[in-house]
Amino acid sequence: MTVKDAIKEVGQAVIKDKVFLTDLDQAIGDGDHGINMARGFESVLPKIAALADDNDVAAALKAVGMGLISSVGGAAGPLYGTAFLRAAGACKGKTAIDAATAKAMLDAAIKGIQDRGKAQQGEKTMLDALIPASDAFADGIKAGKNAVECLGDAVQAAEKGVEYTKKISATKGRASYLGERSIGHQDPGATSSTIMLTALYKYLKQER
Amino acid sequence: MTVKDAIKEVGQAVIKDKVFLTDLDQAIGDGDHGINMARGFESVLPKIAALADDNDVAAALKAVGMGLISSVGGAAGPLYGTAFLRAAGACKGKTAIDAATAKAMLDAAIKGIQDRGKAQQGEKTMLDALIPASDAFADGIKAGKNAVECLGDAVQAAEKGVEYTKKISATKGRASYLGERSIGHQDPGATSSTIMLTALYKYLKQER
Amino acid sequence: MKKIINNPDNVVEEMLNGMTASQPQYLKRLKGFDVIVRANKKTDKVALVSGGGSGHEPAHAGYVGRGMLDAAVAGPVFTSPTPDQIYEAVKEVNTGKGVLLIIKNYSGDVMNFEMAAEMAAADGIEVEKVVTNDDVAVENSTWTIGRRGIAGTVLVHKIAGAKAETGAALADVKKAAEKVIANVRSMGMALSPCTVPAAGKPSFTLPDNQMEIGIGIHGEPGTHREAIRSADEIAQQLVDKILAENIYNSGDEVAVIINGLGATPLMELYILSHKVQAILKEKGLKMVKTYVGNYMTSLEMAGCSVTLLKLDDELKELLLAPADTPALVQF
Amino acid sequence: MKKIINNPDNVVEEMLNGMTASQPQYLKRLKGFDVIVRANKKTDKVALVSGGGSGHEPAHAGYVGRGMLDAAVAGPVFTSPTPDQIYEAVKEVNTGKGVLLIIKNYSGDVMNFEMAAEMAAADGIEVEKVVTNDDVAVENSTWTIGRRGIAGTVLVHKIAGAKAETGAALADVKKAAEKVIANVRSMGMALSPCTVPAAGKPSFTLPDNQMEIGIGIHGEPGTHREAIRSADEIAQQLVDKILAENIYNSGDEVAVIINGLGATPLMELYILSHKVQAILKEKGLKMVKTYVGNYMTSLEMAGCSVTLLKLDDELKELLLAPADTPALVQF
Ligand SMILES: Nc1ncnc2c1ncn2[C@@H]1O[C@H](COP(=O)(O)OP(=O)(O)O)[C@@H](O)[C@H]1O
Ligand SMILES: Nc1ncnc2c1ncn2[C@@H]1O[C@H](COP(=O)(O)OP(=O)(O)O)[C@@H](O)[C@H]1O
Ligand SMILES: [Mg+2]
Ligand SMILES: [Mg+2]
Ligand SMILES: [Mg+2]
Ligand SMILES: [Mg+2]
Repeated sequence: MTVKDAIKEVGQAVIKDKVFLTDLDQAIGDGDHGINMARGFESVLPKIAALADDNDVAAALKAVGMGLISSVGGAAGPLYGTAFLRAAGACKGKTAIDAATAKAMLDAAIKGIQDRGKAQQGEKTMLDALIPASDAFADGIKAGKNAVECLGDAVQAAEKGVEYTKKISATKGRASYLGERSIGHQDPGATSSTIMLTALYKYLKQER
Repeated sequence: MTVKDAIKEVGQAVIKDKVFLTDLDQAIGDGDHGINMARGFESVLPKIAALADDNDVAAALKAVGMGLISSVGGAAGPLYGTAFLRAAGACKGKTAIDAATAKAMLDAAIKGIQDRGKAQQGEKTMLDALIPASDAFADGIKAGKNAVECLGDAVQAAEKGVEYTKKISATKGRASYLGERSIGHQDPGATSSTIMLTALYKYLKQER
Repeated sequence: MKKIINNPDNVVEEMLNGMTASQPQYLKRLKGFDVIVRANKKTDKVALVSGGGSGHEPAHAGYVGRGMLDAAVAGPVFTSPTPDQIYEAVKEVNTGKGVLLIIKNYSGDVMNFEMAAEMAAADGIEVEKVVTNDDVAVENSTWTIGRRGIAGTVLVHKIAGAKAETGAALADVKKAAEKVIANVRSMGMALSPCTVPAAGKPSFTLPDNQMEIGIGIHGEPGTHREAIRSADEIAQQLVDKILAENIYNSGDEVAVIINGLGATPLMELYILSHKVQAILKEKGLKMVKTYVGNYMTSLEMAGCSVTLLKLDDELKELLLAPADTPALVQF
Repeated sequence: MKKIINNPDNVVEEMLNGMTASQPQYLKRLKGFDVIVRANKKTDKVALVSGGGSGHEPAHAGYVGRGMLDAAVAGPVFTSPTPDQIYEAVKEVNTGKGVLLIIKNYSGDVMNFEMAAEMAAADGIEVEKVVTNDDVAVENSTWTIGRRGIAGTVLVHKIAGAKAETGAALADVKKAAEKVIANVRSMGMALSPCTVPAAGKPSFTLPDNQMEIGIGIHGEPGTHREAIRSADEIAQQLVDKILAENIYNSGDEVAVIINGLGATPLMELYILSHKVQAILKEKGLKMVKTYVGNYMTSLEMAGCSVTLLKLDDELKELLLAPADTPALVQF
């Protein structure tokens, strides 16, 4: 169980769903979200593979953040880039990540996305997956679950969040230009967030 | 039986086949022959209707020629315009047209087309309808037929000429750019010539 | 997908090299970056940097040259460039008089340009930014991200560029740009979608008898679709929406862009312009200059937008000032 | 047929009025005729008249202005104008120094312009003509009507126009035009057909994986069709055919047009130009100037043509001379 492998799994999951994410973005955006994210992780993964095998989680996440910022572009680049940088900041010096740290990282990422993008929950963005995920994670901690179990709950909440994005109209991001016409379509960014959380969860569960 | 009515029949026949002629020109040209000819006769017919009822054939044909020149454009405008002007020249002062005069008019028209367009028979143009028509007309005269009978023979020869244009490749006009690819398609100009001769024949036969 | 391209993943790279190879008298490329700068040595003036996703050609690199931009940063097709690219452009063109970033109002563009501005500011470079948002198809409210930047952006390049060329200070160049932004509005429609090369299929489908109204420039659907209408009705519809902004009054002098989205024949743009001019004249507006052509496109989308800019004396003089760029030359 | 038009029968009329309404500083219309002349008073020089069918915008009226044409005559879409229209244009722009007719080599154009020349000559106006025939897709032989005139015609307008502006005599302006014609060659291809408004349906159909090579500018099919290839291969194919004319030698200075046929995004033209420049450089040619854009179109056809002009000192100077027209401005 290494941070490098975890990132690899996450990146490959995103790349695998390139066409799916692009199709979602064609419906309510400009049809590039999958292309953007895949370009980002294709650029990031070799850099991660080249890192030292010291399992420095913060260093690896920072490399992901910097890499995404300089390769993704669009809205997702600065948002996910900032999210990874902030998550890195929240785990500086740690090699093993417990549930509390993981929750702090997730919240730092969400705060980073909100600092950059000025969006709230309910605006049909990636936050509609990530904030419910964080809430579920918190509930899991309260219920005494471990980090991986909490993440499992978070994934389920994120999936529900994606479903919820179908019901609302967008007020941030490109889909907001569609107004009511965006209703009925799930948000590409909420979907990619969920794909990443899911890939991480699957990796951690099987490694455990 | 008046020259004004005859021209009206001829013009209306061309207008009626606007789409057909355009389709033929789309296959091997630039898809405007029917549009051009219809525009020409739509502009000419009111002018002819406004002429005096003195059955001055030359004056009427001259008006057609001038009118076509200033309304058709493209290749067909100068060619048919010149043809009508020359035909007018060949019947100056006549009100009744006998077979010999008719033949002279047809040949003057053909000469006009050749002076302007520098084409010979066999180049996949209107001449491939008109020259055989003239030849058949001559045979008719030799056989002692009257003008209308000769014209009937001319129409049949023109129709054969149109069929023949399917077998050859064009060396004049826009279709020449297609080279061998023009084979298999009938020439729009040969077709419009035949439509005019046919309309004239039908009118004269029924009036007789 | 029918396109004259080699590899969907290389279109921006090859396009940028094609631009500099074709127009070396105007343009050169910043080595290793998707940044086009003026071929001529930078002059001692405020520098203008614009850019955004590719696919809007001639925007943005086509407007690099005397009287307009100093650098254009090209992102992937319809995707904002990344901060490091923009940062390099800023560093390259800065002469110490400061740099103005001209950004179209899209979340991605704003965020990436802002991050670049932060990076440049950390180096001590004076950087200001303006955000164009001329598209009246989109509601402007505090709850949304506001209107989009579309073809009106070209007039910001033109006028702020002319201002910078006079030797004006950064604050004044920015003020001129903001005055344009406050007074320019656009509205667009499309007859057909476009295909992002890497996506390989059209961004939407539109029945043969329908058009999209309120289209953006990224292949995104418009605000609504309806049965296709005549050029005169389209002109009326687009202009009405612009005039409803209530910033144009009888007697005002205006500049107009009749913009093609990429696949619209100039014949159609002139037919549209015919009616637009008539409506504006009727309204008492005085057309100082009309641009008709492909100024801000959306790949091979068929459609158009109409842009209206209200002029005052300063804007008029700057609008009519000379420009010498690949896509816009005027004496 | 999806077009921004009102009535297929009025497209030329409304387009011409749209042009003059949009660009009154450049253009005015000869009342009652489909003739566009310079807005400014005619100057005391040899006058240049061109024209042809409509649908090739910006050709031909887009090139009316200082340094290029004095009048353009517009026929119906893809149909040569009639002699009376051309005759009016000649009478209007003649200042006594003579008029040069620039005709593209199509039977219809040649015949109608010749008839107009005869009419003007009968009035005692000195009229000369040149016939452009740059399209190498079409075989030139004594048995056919010879090559077609396509985008290379724009360089004849440019260079003969600049020559006339120097005050040269009619014979010398004609000689310059003929020198261009002798040294200019073009070759085109299409990805999709176009639709003449009055016809209402596409001029041909082309399967999704095919392209037409050797296309003209009137929606007529090309010389052959084949599987669609990469931009680099298309560039090679078009340029090879031009170079096979054997008039361009290592060390020669040349002008290039990378021409869009109407619906081709500028991005694709630059990608094509990228390879064209590389091939020409490899061949030892020196590119003095490259024009990239829609210069001679075929309505909304997607496709392109490449034009190459070999320059000598005179042609180079005239090519680089200023021009100020709606479609081509250079300092
Ligand atoms: N202000 C914002 N805050 C949070 N997420 C946002 C914001 N704007 C856009 N997004 C997310 O970004 C996604 C789109 O990303 P992408 O398609 O890569 O960028 P772009 O919209 O620039 O083309 C949206 O689906 C949405 O989830
Ligand atoms: N040089 C010529 N001599 C005789 N007929 C010709 C010549 N060139 C063209 N044509 C005729 O003109 C017809 C095409 O006319 P039209 O389509 O109206 O003009 P354009 O070719 O200019 O579009 C051809 O089908 C052919 O019969
Ligand atoms: Mg997107
Ligand atoms: Mg034709
Ligand atoms: Mg995007
Ligand atoms: Mg024609």
